[in-house]
Amino acid sequence: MSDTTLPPTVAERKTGSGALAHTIYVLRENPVTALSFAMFAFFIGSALLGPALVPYDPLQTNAANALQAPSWSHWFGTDNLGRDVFSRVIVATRLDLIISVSAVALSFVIGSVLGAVAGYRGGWLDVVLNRFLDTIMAFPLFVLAMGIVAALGNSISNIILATAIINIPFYARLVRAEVNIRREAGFTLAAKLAGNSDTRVLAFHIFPNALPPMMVQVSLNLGWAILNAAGLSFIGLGVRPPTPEWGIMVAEGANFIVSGEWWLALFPGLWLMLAVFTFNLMGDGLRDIVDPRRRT
Amino acid sequence: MARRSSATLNRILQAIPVLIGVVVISFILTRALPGDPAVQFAGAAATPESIEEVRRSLGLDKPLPEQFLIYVGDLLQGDLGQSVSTGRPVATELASRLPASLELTLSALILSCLIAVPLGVLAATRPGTWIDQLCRILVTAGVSLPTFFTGIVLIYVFYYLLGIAPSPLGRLDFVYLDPPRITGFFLIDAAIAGDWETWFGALKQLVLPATTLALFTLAPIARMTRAAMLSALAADYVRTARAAGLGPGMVLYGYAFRNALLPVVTTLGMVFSFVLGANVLVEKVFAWPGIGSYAVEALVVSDYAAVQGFVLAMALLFVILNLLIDLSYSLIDPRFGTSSK
Amino acid sequence: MLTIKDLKVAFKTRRGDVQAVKGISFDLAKGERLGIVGESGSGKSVTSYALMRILDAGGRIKSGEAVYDGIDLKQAAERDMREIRGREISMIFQNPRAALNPIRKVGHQLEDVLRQHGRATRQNAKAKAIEALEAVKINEAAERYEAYPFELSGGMCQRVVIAIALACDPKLLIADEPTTGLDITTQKAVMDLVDDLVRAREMSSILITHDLGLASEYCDRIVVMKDGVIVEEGRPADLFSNPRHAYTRKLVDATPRRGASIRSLLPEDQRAPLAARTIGNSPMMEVVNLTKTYQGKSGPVYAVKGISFTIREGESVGLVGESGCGKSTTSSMIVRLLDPTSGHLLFRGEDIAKLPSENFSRHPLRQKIQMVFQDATDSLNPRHTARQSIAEPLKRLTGLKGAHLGERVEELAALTGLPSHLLDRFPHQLSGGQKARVGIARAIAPDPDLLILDEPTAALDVSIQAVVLNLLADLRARLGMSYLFVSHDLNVVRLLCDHVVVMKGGKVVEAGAVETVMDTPQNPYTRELLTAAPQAPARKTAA
Amino acid sequence: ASDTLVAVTGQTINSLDLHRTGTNRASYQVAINSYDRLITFGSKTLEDGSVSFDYSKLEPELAESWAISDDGLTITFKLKPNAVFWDGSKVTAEDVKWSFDRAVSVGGFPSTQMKAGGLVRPDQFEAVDDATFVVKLDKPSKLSLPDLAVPVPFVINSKVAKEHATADDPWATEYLHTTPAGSGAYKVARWDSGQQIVYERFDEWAGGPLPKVRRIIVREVPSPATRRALIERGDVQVSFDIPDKDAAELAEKVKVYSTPIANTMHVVGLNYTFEPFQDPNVRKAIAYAIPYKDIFDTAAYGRGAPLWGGSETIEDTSWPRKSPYSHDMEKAKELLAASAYPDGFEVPLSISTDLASWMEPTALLIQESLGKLGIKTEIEKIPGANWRTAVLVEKRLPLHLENFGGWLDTPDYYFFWAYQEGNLFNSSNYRNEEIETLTSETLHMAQDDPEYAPKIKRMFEIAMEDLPRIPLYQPALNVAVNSADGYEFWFHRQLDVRSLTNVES
Ligand SMILES: Nc1ncnc2c1ncn2[C@@H]1O[C@H](COP(=O)(O)OP(=O)(O)OP(=O)(O)O)[C@@H](O)[C@H]1O
Ligand SMILES: Nc1ncnc2c1ncn2[C@@H]1O[C@H](COP(=O)(O)OP(=O)(O)OP(=O)(O)O)[C@@H](O)[C@H]1O
Ligand SMILES: [Mg+2]
Ligand SMILES: [Mg+2]
Repeated sequence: MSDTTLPPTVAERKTGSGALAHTIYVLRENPVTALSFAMFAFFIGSALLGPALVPYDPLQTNAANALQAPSWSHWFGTDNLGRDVFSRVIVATRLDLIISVSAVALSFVIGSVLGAVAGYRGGWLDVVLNRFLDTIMAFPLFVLAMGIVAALGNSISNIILATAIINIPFYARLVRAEVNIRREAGFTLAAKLAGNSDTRVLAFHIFPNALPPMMVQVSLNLGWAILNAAGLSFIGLGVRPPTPEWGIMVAEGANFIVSGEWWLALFPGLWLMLAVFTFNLMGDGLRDIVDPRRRT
Repeated sequence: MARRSSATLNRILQAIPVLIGVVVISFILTRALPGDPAVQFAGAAATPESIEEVRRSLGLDKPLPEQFLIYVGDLLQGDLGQSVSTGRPVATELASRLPASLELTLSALILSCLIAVPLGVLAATRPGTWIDQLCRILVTAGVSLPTFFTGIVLIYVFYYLLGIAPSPLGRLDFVYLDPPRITGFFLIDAAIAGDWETWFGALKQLVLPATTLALFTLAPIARMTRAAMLSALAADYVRTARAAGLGPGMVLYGYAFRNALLPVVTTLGMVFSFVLGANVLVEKVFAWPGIGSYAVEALVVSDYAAVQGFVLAMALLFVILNLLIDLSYSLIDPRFGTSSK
Repeated sequence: MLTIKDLKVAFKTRRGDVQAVKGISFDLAKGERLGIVGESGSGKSVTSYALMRILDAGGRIKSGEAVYDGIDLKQAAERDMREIRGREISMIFQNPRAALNPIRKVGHQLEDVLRQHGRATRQNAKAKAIEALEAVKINEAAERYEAYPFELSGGMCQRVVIAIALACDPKLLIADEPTTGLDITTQKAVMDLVDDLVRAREMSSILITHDLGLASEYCDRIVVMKDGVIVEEGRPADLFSNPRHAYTRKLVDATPRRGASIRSLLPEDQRAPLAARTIGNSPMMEVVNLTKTYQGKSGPVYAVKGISFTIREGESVGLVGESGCGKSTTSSMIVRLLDPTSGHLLFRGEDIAKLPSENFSRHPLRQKIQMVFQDATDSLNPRHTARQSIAEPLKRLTGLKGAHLGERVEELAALTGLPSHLLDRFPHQLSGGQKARVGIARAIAPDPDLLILDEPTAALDVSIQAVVLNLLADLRARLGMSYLFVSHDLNVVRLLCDHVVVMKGGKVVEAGAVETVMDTPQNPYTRELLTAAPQAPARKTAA
Repeated sequence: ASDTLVAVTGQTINSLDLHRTGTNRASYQVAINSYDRLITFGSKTLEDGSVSFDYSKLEPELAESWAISDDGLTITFKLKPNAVFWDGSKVTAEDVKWSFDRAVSVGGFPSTQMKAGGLVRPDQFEAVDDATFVVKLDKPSKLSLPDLAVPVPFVINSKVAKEHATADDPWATEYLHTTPAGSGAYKVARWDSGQQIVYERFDEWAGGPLPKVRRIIVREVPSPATRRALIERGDVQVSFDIPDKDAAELAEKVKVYSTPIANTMHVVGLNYTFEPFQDPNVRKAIAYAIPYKDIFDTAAYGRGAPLWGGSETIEDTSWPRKSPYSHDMEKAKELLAASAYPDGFEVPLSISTDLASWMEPTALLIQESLGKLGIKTEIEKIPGANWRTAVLVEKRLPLHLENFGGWLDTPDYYFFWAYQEGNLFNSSNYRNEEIETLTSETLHMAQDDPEYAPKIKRMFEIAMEDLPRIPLYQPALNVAVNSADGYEFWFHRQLDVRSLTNVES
């Protein structure tokens, strides 16, 4: 490391240090990450355009055409009411993404606020929060979600709420730890010296630094949220019929596997798996993107 | 030693507010459940009077705070109440079902560790290579499937199509008799009784459900092992060990791995409580007589005492689990309970 | 005994191959003590790792030769290398605490090595390990055998590391900055110990350091490295008193030493005369009976036990003492980041100790008292560019906005010698010296009257330290600020300060004008500090 | 053949004592297999060759014979002399009295069921001597004797039970809950709640011909897919109450019995408290809009019996009977146009989570079809625990699916529960003065009474006109049997294991 300053190198000028360039760099560096982002784009695409593009009305029943195996006219076959499984799978993308993204967003926000305040203030606040989180964690999480949905009714918003609640401890813990180690960091003190109030220091200086590890958590939770909804469907607490949703389709289709109508569960299952898979694999990439230290 | 035991005692004290919280929340949650247990249990063709009578006999006619006080009072005497749907004390019921769940969960975790930990170590020693990526994709695929789906597919393939697996009928096929109950764990009880045929029978029944759960837990364990191993391998003391000429096995396992174990143990604890939750679904698929399926049944029929008992049992288990983790921590890490950790 | 010829080492990285060592050659005779000096990143460590073949993944010896005692280290099988490591050549590292396995008893770590090399059996391993601990003069060796690293002090940890390195009687010891992170008095004890052991066992040694004083004191011959090549070598006396290569000269000049002036640390062509400054008589900051007591887990910790001193307008006061004596605590209280337990802080007569630190960020005086932190890396928000970091206090404290703000930032960058194209980089994209400049620019941005500098150069190379110290001296003259300069290095304090306060255990043991204290120390502790510091060689031609 | 037989079911047995509060329906099988009643129904062979109970035939079980007094108010039973309990003690009239007293005293479902036969108070029962037992009725009823053949009035070993009775628990419910004490064909060798019940044959059984199989295991397997795999692979011999779909498909591989359940209908309930349903045109429009055939094919896979498209004229008193409605969208539109709601309205369509297997496809098809009329429905899935409360107790669901079945196989009995105001299964809050009187008149009237048939026909007419319940189809009870034989259908929809036999495959 020399003290003489180098003029910007050619390479630097070409790629720049903008966020977009950095994202492209992260994607290019790791093929698995790139793949996961491509798949994510595909899911977003189906969520946005899917309903307009699918060949059949996902709700249209046709008793005469029930339980048809996959064919050219019905790529993924038809279900017990003769509805087109392919259309249902694609149309379900939007709802599933909404469920997982809003559940995660909700727990992200609540967990961040709780964790950040407790981690920064410390003291009794911290103790109280920790006990509270312990209490939530002491419930078997899936059963807690079941209980909440059962108690409040199985609407989409309650499924989201239940999923969010069981995920809050993960975020709060993470943020608490990340904030705590930076509470006395040099740049925190420097921010105070620069005239920032405690709230500003916390919100604009400390908290953003917790983002990279949180991105990994977010990606894992996006997947869990969908699985959670699927599990609730299996117990009978999923979204209301006839709304297409992967979890409910897999849960209902699962009972048809042994009788040979494998496509009912397989295709929604495959989509669900791909989505969870995509979310999980995206984690490291997301982290690298929000981490300026990864910029070169 | 004094330091460790005081740290452990501290942990136990910390658990008390958690347990109180669990008691309160589970009480509120059950009361918020829809459905009227009195109607449910008055049975078919019940008249309004008989429903009222059932309500009275269940103590549900009293105001909520009073119900809560009665519940807490019973609880303090070790009485978890009586499940209305099974008519048996919740405590007995849980005691008979808990070993089934634990046996399944533990077998799944052991299986998962046996696969995930070496995978994680393998990936950590070759970061960035195709082996690393393959491990990542493999374990992520495992966690991407809903457990009930995996379970049914496994049954379909290994039992229905191939006929390799035994019939998915719970813990033991009916050709065997339950081993004499000592621990409630069939594998252990059968081994104690020296009844290897039953032992093998119980093992066969365990394979599919345990695999289902294990697939689900590979990812967190493997990921954490990899991360922890990576940072341990990059640590100065590993360099010192290598510079001192220690063999690669000693460096990898005696030095790096033992240090990496700490975060892995923490993850294991989390995964364990996670799996206990996921059990609910797997037990349903495999007709496994564990507490997960008990809880679902109870929840569906608003069986207050049973749900509360289940939640409380799980919370206790969670607290014990944390104590065990602390204990293993204090065994692995001499710094446990000091400020340097 | 060791011959290195044209050794080249390269690392595979995201941005292609990095040539860390670009062809170096030297020999080492039996019993010789070789020193390798050079700035950070010059390839010192990589050279030694290459010899031991313990390079990180991605690192590899590209070409050249390294022959030890007839064995080709480059070609030897991994199994043979394992025999060589520890038994023939061994190493000690910087940061001794991290170099030991935190969860294994130190005795067992010693045994691992002894048994690996067949120096001990299961039965006698313990005895041998205790023996090895005794050899490094650890008192109560038998008890220490059972200790974990976290139960030992830094100095003791380094002794254990040395014991491990010497357990199997190697012929060559490589010490890679063995004393960074240790107190100056501990440093001396450790270095003396190593030296005694090496001499007693007639071993060869290689000491890697960036401290020329240390090298000249403990080495027979020195090679100077820069950017992966050796630029010069020779006996310490010759090399330092008469350096031939410009880089060596720069290095020697930059090392603070008795009798040097602050400008003489810089290369000759950069020694512009210092602007004059005036020291007022009126006190700017009066520290009166300041105490701080922390509520620790095991009872109260008395970090600062009632200290008093005064900083006058325009004056620079040095605060020195060993690690843990309360320097940082004191400076945190003065800069109002920490509330004192008792005592007064009179800033131009106003007692600011009464204002709670939480609200001080909105107090008008906030602008007047600023601070430069010890660790430049830690003190810059990793998510903010240099520009954002410097602009932050301007926005908050002076209310500058838009174009004015941009101008002012550029101006500050120019003032601190930071090229403006670096302003949009993130901290990790800056070198240590550049980060230090950002830190200083940020601190002087709101035009403070009192600047507290908490070991601002501790993490920097000597030549960068020289530049930073000069920058501080220039700024002081131009902006008329007062400094409270915290350091553990008396030689540095002497260069910059007018007045010095020596602390020990939370108390002031000696205070006075710099020259007086340094030349005629009254307190034994001050004397100890002064003698423990290795004496850097002076150039004959030094100004 | 082995002397063990394994049956699987998706239901859970939660008690061994039918009289206990909270005992679920699946548990009734214990009362059937392990206890005896005085009398039982006979059997008949149906057209498809399967065996079913015969409501018209009463046969002895514990009673050797019985006689009804001329005024119809006293029934005298003579007990079989060789009837013994499992502990070897004789079955006495005292035991019968204690058991009947218990059934009318414990309250809840057993008492309600006893009441249907006019059995209300303990003083109606008298043990004249060890072998003679007398039942006195307040008024003669055709339902009294059949009501003694349902699972409820089973005979308990009162000596054993009394030993375990306490002041708090005079009927020994705690004890009998887990430990049956009966004289039935099968002793309970073992019961693992939530897992299995193991029956062991009682060799001295006097109630009927000695069963062939010594040991019968009934395993609970919640997952229908798993149950299907098990029966198909022949690892179990009986899979009880399988889904219609499996029944349709398994029929090719194993023997499947699908018996339309006596006196039971799946219906659409139209709640009269919901304003639009007070309009007869709306009700009829809905009745014409329902795609009956599609529902029968997709929800029931053609199992059971259709209940639509019947003739307008009512010739007989058989029940359930086809309604005169069928799927006709034109007619439906006309009717709705003629109603006060020509543009339709919005209404939730409620179904139960527990019964989703038939309710959900049915609801979806109805939803779609009503949508075409302009009637917007949102499907509301109500958890099992809440379902009874909402649909039967509070009767607050405007549009819902329902499936009452009467144990006593007479139309008046069905009408009593489902069409008379205030009764539990009248989930539509329906009230019609004529129905009220007709039901009361016919309920106890003998079926061969000349007035009976005309009154019943009139009731049918009104019900089809007023349409508080639109019949869909008569569901079937499906049982798959692999390497076993002797299955008999019973109105109580429980597995009677006594007749089962193993067959060498
Ligand atoms: N694992 C690695 N991958 C890539 N480059 C590396 C790696 N290790 C070292 N280098 C590079 O090799 C060069 C020499 O590093 P080395 O550690 O030998 O420096 P040093 O002289 O020991 O410095 P210091 O005084 O800071 O310890 C540096 O430029 C560094 O960036
Ligand atoms: N938050 C705290 N809680 C308890 N004790 C503390 C705390 N901060 C510092 N101390 C203790 O106060 C004493 C003085 O610490 P301080 O950081 O001021 O030392 P220092 O002179 O700056 O040392 P160094 O040269 O290592 O930076 C030390 O013994 C330290 O352990
Ligand atoms: Mg180095
Ligand atoms: Mg300090």
